[in-house]
Amino acid sequence: MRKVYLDHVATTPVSHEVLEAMLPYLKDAYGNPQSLHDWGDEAREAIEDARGRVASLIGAQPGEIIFTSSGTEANNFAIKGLALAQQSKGKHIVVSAIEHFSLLHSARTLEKWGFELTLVPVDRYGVVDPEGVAKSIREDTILVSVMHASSEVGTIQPIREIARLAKEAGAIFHTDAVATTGTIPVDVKELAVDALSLAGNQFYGPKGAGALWVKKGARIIPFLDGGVQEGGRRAGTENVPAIVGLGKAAELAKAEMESRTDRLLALRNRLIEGLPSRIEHVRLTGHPTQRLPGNSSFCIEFIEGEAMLMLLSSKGVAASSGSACTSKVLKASHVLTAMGIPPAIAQGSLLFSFGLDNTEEDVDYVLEVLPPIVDKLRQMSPLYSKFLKEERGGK
Amino acid sequence: MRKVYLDHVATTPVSHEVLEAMLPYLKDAYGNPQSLHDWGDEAREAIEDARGRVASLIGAQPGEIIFTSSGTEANNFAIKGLALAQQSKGKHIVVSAIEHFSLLHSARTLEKWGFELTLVPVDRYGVVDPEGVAKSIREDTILVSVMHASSEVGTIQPIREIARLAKEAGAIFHTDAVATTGTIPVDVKELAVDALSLAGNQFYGPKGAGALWVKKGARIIPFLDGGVQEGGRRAGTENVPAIVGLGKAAELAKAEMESRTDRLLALRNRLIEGLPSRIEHVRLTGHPTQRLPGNSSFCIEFIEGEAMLMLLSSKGVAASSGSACTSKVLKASHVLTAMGIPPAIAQGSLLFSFGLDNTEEDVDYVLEVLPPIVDKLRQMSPLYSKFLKEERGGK
Amino acid sequence: MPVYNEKVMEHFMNPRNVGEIENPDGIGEVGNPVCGDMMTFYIKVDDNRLSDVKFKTFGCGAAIAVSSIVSEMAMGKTLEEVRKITPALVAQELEGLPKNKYHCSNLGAQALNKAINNYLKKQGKAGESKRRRKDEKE
Amino acid sequence: MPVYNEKVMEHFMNPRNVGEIENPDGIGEVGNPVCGDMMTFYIKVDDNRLSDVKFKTFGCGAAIAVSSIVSEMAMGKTLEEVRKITPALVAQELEGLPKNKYHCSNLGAQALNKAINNYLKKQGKAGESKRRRKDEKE
Ligand SMILES: Cc1ncc(COP(=O)(O)O)c(C=O)c1O
Ligand SMILES: Cc1ncc(COP(=O)(O)O)c(C=O)c1O
Repeated sequence: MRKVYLDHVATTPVSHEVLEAMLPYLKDAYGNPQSLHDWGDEAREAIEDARGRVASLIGAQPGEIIFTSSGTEANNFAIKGLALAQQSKGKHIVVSAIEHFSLLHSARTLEKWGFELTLVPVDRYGVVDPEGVAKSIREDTILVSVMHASSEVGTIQPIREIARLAKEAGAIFHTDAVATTGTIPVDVKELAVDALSLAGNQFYGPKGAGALWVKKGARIIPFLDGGVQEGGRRAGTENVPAIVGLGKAAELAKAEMESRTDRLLALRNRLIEGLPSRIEHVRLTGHPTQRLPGNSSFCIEFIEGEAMLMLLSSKGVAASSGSACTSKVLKASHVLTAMGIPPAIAQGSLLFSFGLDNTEEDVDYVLEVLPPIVDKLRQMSPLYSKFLKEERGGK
Repeated sequence: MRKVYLDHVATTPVSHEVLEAMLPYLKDAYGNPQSLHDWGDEAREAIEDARGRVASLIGAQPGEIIFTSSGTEANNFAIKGLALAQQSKGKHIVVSAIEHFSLLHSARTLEKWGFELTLVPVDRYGVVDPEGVAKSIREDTILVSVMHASSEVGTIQPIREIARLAKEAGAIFHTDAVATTGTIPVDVKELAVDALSLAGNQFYGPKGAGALWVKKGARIIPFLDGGVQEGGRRAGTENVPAIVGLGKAAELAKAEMESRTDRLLALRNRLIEGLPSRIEHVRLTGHPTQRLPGNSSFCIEFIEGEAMLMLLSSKGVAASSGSACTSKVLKASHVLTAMGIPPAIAQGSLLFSFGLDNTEEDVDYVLEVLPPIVDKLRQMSPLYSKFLKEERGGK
Repeated sequence: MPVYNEKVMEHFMNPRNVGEIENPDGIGEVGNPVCGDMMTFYIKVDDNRLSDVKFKTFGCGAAIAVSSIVSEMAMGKTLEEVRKITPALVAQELEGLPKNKYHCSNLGAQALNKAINNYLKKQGKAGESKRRRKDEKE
Repeated sequence: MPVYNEKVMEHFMNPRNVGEIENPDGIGEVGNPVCGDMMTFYIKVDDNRLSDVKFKTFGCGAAIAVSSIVSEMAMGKTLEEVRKITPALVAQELEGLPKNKYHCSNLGAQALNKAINNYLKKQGKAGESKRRRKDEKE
């Protein structure tokens, strides 16, 4: 059976070159970067090299990069660390309603610690209105965080403008760029942000390495307490192989970004254009043009996402969904909800996310296997029969 | 030149079998365990397998294991998460004076959050007195944490007894078993603890995977907020390859523990017995018998640790030291200090930690190269010339 | 490690008794799309037995598998026997469900029960109206 | 990426002028083992120039390399020239030191200065006692 992986938002494969770069550090070069001997020197050199590569990808200084274990840790660190460092100035923070849970729930934890939180809404395309952010900012607002793009619906936010307004109002500005870094151009100076989260497993690096970039001079309270690794800002033995992999992935992403984007766009557009002619009652979610190159997210009406995923999986196709049933907590995606998509329709969420391993044939295969799946489930769906009866009745 | 790695406390190499077990998850099996398709199923199966192996190593239930990115994260999570979950009962915590910084500094952070902290002293062998712990416990003590063993001086603590006293007094008991798990028998039921930290890179697993064991029913507040991974207790995409590696390392450690201990003990004892006959004014630090099998830690009088490490390194030997000069913050090891070792002597700290890759020849090599190094530095040392003059004067 | 076991998967992939019954003796609808799952059961009753059971389900794999097995478990049974199909029995018949999907087995049993209630209510009414017609004749 | 550069390593591995001078003209001791490093410089002065410099150092690699280079920088210089050996110059001569080791370059310059002060103080006293002897003769 054909196997087609279209779930690159969940995680990308590790590219061959990245694994090759990592392997020495899983074998003989096993030293701890803090050690004072050859093994330590070798490991230290490797992570400083990687730091340079990651910095170069986002237009930053190497000394501003703090390696973390994941995007989730980078977001926890950013939100908690920046807020705690600023709390003498105020205790109000502003984040968008569609942030990743690692950011949103960190903000909720701050609420438990006595901070106040304002969520900024999005429009039906998932776009955060810069003026909406500006209006949310108060005298005591210390921190604003808006993601660079949502991996779920692909919408890219006008970060530069939001950052400018936030900073004019005297707040620190953080952006979660986990979904964008390594995929589209991310330059901290161009975006004019103060802090930025990224993660390697979103762009062909390994799981286990992310980073928080914090602008030189910005204060942050460490999240992981302990040793003096990462300039005293993030304790714990450095995950050398994963950091090396992240560095290599950053280097490759920088070199190949344009050609990658072209490939992804072609695939994504082929699907976005092909699907509506084969399946009725499909909506594209997210912004039609301001979206991640590999992202094609839909709501297929009258049926539910998990069931679609299972039937797709039986045909060898891997995708994802923001339906309530696919989430462990059985709630429909807060992103779709915030975009005003009615719950019954959000249940039909289906997300195909492309990567460099995909081909046009993969798209065509989806276009071939998905319609009968949708058909089968609609034949089973009481919502669909009601719809048909009403339609017939209406005519 | 001969290369001899005697810094296994810093990190162990990844064993060949462990790397073999990890590789598929760095290649084709790159799925995210949360995904609903074959790639996800495969990854989920792999981490649940690993969970079983880790649980089996420490006599726990798989559902009680929470994977983390490191020992440092496990300690931060334990101390902060357990204390925050109990704070309605009281705000006093008790930890030993020789805890690893990841634990000690987490406790210091709790102080900033309004908790009170009592440090329990150790004797000159680095042993925590159970009665000392019992005396520190107050009405409002909610949490006691004492490490299972110090990797720095090797002393193994009477955890079972300390845990019993702590729990009789109504406190939750956590132990940092990062230095012991996988090296000596660790059984959560025998130790009768409530929570326990461990890390794979201490026993031939990879960097990037540790675990916190929390006894079923014990409440803990998540440290990393976000998704519902690890039963909602630890967010972030699971580092599948590293977790698989940790699992394999646990399996191997369990199967080979006795034979490993025998080998390490033989090497360690050869050095501990051989050194004093070749170098004068050497002290063994830590407990003479209740100590980790691979640990031989000394203070070499009149000279400083970093200089010794550098000269050892020039002979191909990797070791470590707790001297002020080897620490980035230029403070002598708090462990040696807590044991009452005078600062000038603590400066001569030198730690050889053995692993499975070492041989008797390695020990003999150290016994051969270390004496001239010590000689050279003593010839340079004003403390040594003073000592010689006083000695001559005294005679 | 698939989320669902083979039995659940088999019912999901090949659900029995999908569809509607024209002029059913009872209809039971539970859930709503806002919560995630929605099931409609149709029954035909002959001689106090379910002579036909059909369903339509909007929902996840578990919801569909539960609907299928419930329809199978109920088919041909007396109303009293069907009343004894508890969520626990449904889950057991499916050889287990993931924890966060237990509620689907409730839905299946509930929908079927509702269909029976609906049948009994109609019966009652039918009985009444029959009686009324009888009365009128008398 | 070694902690120290090659120049530092070279001085650490082969420190110049290690030892003591018997009957030195000046001794300067700074630091103490509690803080980590301790240096003792011995100087011999001829004609206002350091005709010999020796040191003993207890401390880390940087402390030893600093002592070595300071002894080399000072050798043969006039007292005034030696006074101009600042910590910054020492670090520069070593082509850089890790940030947390800068203080070692201070120690080297300080110890040397102390040795000169000690020499001058003795000179003063010696001068005095010479003068006194002269006075006595007169
Ligand atoms: C926008 C965004 N932020 C943060 C994360 C968290 O990343 P991780 O689960 O790898 O820690 C993700 C994960 O996909 C993401 O898409
Ligand atoms: C006793 C103990 N606890 C915790 C840690 C922290 O481990 P890591 O630096 O790998 O996070 C160590 C590290 O060596 C340790 O020895």
